[in-house]
Amino acid sequence: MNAQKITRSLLREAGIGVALLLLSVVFIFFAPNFATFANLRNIFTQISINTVIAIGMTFVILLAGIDLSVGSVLALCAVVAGLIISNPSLPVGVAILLSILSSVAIGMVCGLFNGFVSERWKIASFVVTLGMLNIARGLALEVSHSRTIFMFPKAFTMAGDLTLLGIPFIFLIAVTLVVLAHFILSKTVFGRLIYAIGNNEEAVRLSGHNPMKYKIIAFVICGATVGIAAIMYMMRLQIASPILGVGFELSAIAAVVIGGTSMLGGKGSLIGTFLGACIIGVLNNGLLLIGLGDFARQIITGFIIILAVILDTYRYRLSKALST
Amino acid sequence: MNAQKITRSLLREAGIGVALLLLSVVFIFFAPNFATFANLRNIFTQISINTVIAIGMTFVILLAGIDLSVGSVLALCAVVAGLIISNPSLPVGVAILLSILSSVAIGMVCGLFNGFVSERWKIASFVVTLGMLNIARGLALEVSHSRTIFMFPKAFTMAGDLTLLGIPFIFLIAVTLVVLAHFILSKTVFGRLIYAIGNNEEAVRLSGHNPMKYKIIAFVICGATVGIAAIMYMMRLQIASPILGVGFELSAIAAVVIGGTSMLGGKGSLIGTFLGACIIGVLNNGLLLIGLGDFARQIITGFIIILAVILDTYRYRLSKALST
Amino acid sequence: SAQAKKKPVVGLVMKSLANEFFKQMEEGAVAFAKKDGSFELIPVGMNSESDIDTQINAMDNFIAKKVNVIVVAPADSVGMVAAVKRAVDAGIIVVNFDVTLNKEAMKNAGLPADFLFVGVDNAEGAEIVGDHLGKTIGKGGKVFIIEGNPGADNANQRKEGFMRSVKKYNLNVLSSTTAHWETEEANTVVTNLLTKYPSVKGIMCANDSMVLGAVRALDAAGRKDVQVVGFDNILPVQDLIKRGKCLATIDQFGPDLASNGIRAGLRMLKGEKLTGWQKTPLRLVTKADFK
Amino acid sequence: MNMIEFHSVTVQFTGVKALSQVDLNIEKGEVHVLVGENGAGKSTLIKLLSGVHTPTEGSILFDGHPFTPTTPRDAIKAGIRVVYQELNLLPYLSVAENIFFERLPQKHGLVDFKKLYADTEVHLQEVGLEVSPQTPVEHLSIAQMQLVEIAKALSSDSKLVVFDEPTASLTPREIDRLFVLIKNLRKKGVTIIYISHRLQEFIEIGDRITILRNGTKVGTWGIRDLTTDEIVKQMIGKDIGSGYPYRNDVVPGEVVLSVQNLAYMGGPATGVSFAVRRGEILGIGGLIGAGRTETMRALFGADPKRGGRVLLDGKEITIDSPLDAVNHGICLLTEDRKNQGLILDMSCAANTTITNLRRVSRFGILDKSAERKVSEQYVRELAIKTSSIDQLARNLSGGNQQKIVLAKWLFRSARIIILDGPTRGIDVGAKFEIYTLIGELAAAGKSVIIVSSEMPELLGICQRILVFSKGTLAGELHRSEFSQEAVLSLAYKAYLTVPRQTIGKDAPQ
Ligand SMILES: Nc1ncnc2c1ncn2[C@@H]1O[C@H](COP(=O)(O)OP(=O)(O)OP(=O)(O)O)[C@@H](O)[C@H]1O
Ligand SMILES: Nc1ncnc2c1ncn2[C@@H]1O[C@H](COP(=O)(O)OP(=O)(O)OP(=O)(O)O)[C@@H](O)[C@H]1O
Ligand SMILES: [Mg+2]
Ligand SMILES: [Mg+2]
Repeated sequence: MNAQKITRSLLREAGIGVALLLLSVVFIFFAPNFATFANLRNIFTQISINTVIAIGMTFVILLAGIDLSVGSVLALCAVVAGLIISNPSLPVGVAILLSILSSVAIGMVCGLFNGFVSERWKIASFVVTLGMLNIARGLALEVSHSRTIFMFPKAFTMAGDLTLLGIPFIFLIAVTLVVLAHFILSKTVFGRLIYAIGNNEEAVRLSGHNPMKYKIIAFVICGATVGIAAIMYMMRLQIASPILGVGFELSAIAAVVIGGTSMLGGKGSLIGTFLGACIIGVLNNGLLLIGLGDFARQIITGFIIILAVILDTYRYRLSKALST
Repeated sequence: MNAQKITRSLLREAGIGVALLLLSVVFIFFAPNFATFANLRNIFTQISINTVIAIGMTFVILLAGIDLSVGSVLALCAVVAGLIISNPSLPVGVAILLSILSSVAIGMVCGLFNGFVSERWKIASFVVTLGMLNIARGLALEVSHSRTIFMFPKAFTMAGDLTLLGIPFIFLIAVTLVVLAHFILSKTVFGRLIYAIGNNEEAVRLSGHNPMKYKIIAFVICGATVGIAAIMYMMRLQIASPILGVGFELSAIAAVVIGGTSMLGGKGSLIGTFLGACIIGVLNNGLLLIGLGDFARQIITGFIIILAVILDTYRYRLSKALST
Repeated sequence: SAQAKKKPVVGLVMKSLANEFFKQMEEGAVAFAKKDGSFELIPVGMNSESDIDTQINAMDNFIAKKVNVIVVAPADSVGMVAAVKRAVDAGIIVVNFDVTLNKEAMKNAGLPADFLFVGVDNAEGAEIVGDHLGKTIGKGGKVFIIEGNPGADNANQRKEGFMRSVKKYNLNVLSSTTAHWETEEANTVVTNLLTKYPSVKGIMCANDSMVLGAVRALDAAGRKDVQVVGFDNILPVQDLIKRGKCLATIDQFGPDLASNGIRAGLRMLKGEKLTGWQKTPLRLVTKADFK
Repeated sequence: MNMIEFHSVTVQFTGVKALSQVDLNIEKGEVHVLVGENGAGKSTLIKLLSGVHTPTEGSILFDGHPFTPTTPRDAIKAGIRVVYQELNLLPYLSVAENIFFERLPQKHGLVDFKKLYADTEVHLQEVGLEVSPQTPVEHLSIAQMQLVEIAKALSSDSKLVVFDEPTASLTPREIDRLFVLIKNLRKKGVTIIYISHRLQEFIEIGDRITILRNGTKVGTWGIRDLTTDEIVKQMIGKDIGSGYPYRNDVVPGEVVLSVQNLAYMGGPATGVSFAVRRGEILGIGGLIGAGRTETMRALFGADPKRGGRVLLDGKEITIDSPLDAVNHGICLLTEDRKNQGLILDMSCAANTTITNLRRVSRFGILDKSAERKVSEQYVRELAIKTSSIDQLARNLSGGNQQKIVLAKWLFRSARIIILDGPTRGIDVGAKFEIYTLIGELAAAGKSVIIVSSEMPELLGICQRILVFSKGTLAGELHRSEFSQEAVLSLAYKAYLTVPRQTIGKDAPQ
């Protein structure tokens, strides 16, 4: 009974996992060095940042919203954090702590702005976050004078290369956040309300809750994950540049949607989002290892994204076929 | 009675028009040369292409879909049309006709793919068109060997500089298409069904219609407008480049959404879309003329987009204030 | 003020100011305008490097504004030609800098073949730094080329320059892949390529932003035996060169580039006739420069 | 002692005065019945209590204190629970979460799912809904959803519970159970406002009755101070004949549609077989979840079939989509008007003509004046109460929305008309009109199939009744054999032969 339930719920959420599996199998055969430990570690590192942003994006999309500003806000967070951390007049420990806090705080403030404005005036979050996309990018360029910031303390950059049992530290952060957020969404009252509002906001309102509050919080959460992602980025690349993050919103939304979350809200899961991010990462990695030309790679990427999601629609049949 | 009705319906659709008006007034005072005839002509030219793409996008968004591939498809259409039109072995007339036809046809085929795949397997159009974004871009680069194509016949490029009573030819095309599409959406059975499906697809299906058909057609229409926009682009810039159109999807969607069309479908108008495109065009032009720094310009652009839409929410109060 | 109005107006059409290379260039131009004081400068940047559209709009807006001189760094060597022709027809002096307009397109549009161009030879720069890499890793060395945006002119020219070095030193190009000028993408691409081709000895990046990503990829893989070269000489890369993590880059004296163009424009405004390619200097930057 | 006092309350919408100078006292601990024609203002009155609407004029006292709720939260805090006429559930969430999501049981800050499901079981049993607490609500039928709404309202302690047409889609079994619950609540001193169009029902349960007409109060009486005829007369301002307008003069002709072993997905594989004749009014009875709706939807092509054949005029036809069905002259009025019947944010006119746009267009271009004419005609014929035909369907009262759905199918003028719960939420006067209309359709040679949970209605107007039980056809009754008992015993037939299951699709309802 219970085992059956778990399988069923896994297949419901993890339909896209089948696509991921198939893709991996193909690459194991055709992409040299794909199935090496070192390469696996690379993939882990490469999907970490997108995964973290996609976590926040999942909250927003579950509420039928969208956040286009994540890439720009990431740049703004990184630039400010970079200026703080590379400030030689601060003690290293203080600088690191302060930069992490300020990055998360800036992300949250931007999220608050997005959430508050779109809820207060009932404006499509597409427009508000499009505005924020411009505002945050402009600010990031202004603050940094469009210079790349570098020379971070060793104690900080070390973290970027840190591994635990061979698993990159930043991937561990990402996985921890996935687990935490999955837990919040599936087990807490807050999480259930997120789903409820995404399902039928009017019904929630009639039941005496204030959907506005939760929607704003979702944007703030999204901002916070962006702030964290900015720090991870800085650990990984040891720079902070105002032009980074262009197009990140598309990757993050893609991870969420490929993972099965409906853009109309109320339906979806974080496990799906994580698998979506994995698909994108594995695809980028595997196709490069196969050694295709740039253009062919781009074309094939397009087809595989579509195929993966088509495959997902056949998961019921597939799950039956696999179980017999 | 009737005049009252018209005013009311204009204010309903054209709430964003008030924002456009205010913006223009500000620029007339603060942006040197803004209110010159030459500049007005520039604005017309500059908004034409976005307007045409946004027309097709309006159909798709009214059906709660999205088309992220417009920019890439535009490049693909342009590149193929460019290869045909610059082919010296074809008679000029034939080359021009053939290139226009093929551009529109390619746009429609891409749209058909988007529509068919997303409807046949009930996949989020976000994912399908994200795939197409990659596919079309890759194809465009492949087909053109990533070279910019030029040397178009005089007869063709002339059209780019053509004006009628001082109004640029390509703007006339855009306006004609706006009027035509507005007519289709507001006066025909097809348009009525588009709105109905966007509102409640299930109810329409149960009323004995085939929503799938209409949804696919909407994507094909969107592709056709992209094909037309590609030709307009070639007239204007006298080149066809595989890297053009990056980010066009965002501008087109922005025009639609700023114009008041809901991303959840069923609500909106083409007049709104047109005004949305105008806002974006006037904003870009006016801020440039004021002569602000780039970053400040970007920040202000962000704020004004948000403000314009906030203003729109006050249109009822505004309309009252204006009428007394 | 009335006095300011009499000063000639110079419109500067830049590429993306988000790129620090162009930002420095713009700052150089602004500083020059301030010091010189004889003209009014209106600089305009774009949203991204491939944003031809905004550039054309900016050109048209300058024409509408009837500025005296336009100094332009084209985002597309062909796409900008028509707009330049419009400006020239409107009686505006146009100086082409940084990226040269396409000769064939100019001919086609009716612009003279010896139309003034102020700028460096990108191919030559790439060749210089490529040669330095070739010398360092030796004949037959295995390399990656990390390209700029496919379709972008300077990307094409730099690749062409690299290929000349490749030929000279008989280098073995394992992969030539784009990272769209971006740090993050370069990091991902190089990381993955290292997995595929562990035997690589050198990496040629078409700009310095990508060097940053490539060097981090080598760090993460614990590779100290791979030499990286870049282009643009941005500060963080100078730091990397000092620390021996990057072999060399090319300095195009960015801050002076736009000012050189403006100077040429002002001279033409006074009636001088300038034509052809006014090459601006290039310099190889290596660790030796920081001793 | 009064629980609620309305003092000359007026509610003005754009174009409509929904309530005008209404004074009303609800005593503590009584069951107060509120009746009136469709659009009389009953739901509006209720929504004043829950903070959905605010009075344009007048004031409300709750428990002796001024009461000005601005959000539903204020009302809930004050101890007021409302079962709204239109369902407001969360389709993708489970039954349990729907019932409890305002105050999910928690343990260490987390949702205590164990307790949640256990508590839900109790409430489901109370209302007689036997589905698993974990079932997503989107899988339930309208009637089952209605029960979830009721369970939700009853799951918390409150001072005042309002039922706005809770029984519109329930069968006698659930209704009886609901009445037991209401009586228990009253014993505990809870005040109840009960809105319904079913006379027998509210006479059984109510203490006092208030009649609204056109937004004004006609009066308040003790429930036994008025006869049913008087109530109807006060409600609609005129007498209507008692009983049903059964057309003796219509004799069914040849078989038009015949269905053989039609089985729906998830139902028994053998399916059902039946035939409908020209000019016949065929009733379909059964308990909730008996598979009536599912069978009709399969027939209409709204859902995929599991198997079976459909013959029209003796020739086999394939129906894979509603489009096919409509093209063959078959139409279906769905039971869920809000999600499947109406386009809420479009006008009455657009909703009416959507089934037959060809008739109001030329060369694909809409003829708006023809559309006006059609729409106005139905507004007149069905006495639809709306400020104009341009009014959004969303802004109509529940009963009037139902009339729009009916109008849209009448406009299609199909040969075979399947009506699933056609009079849900429609007032007594209008019901009579609708029965008359159905009689006229039959007389004109159309075949009408009526699925209904309101037994008197089936017994009143049908020539023949098919009774479904657990997805199969339990039996057929001709007019001479009609009786409540006969229908009920057939309805229970399939459930009596197998042991009762507590969870799953086959659970008896
Ligand atoms: N939001 C609104 N905007 C405009 N008119 C409205 C709105 N809500 C209700 N009305 C109108 O107010 C009137 C009263 O509606 P109400 O829903 O209270 O009727 P009701 O008595 O509940 O009828 P029914 O028995 O059909 O449910 C109707 O004419 C309706 O069209
Ligand atoms: N345990 C259950 N889980 C999910 N769905 C159920 C369950 N029991 C019944 N159903 C649903 O009940 C419905 C079958 O009843 P259907 O609506 O066809 O019956 P009906 O006779 O028309 O009754 P109703 O009066 O409810 O409309 C189907 O939608 C079926 O999916
Ligand atoms: Mg009502
Ligand atoms: Mg039913």
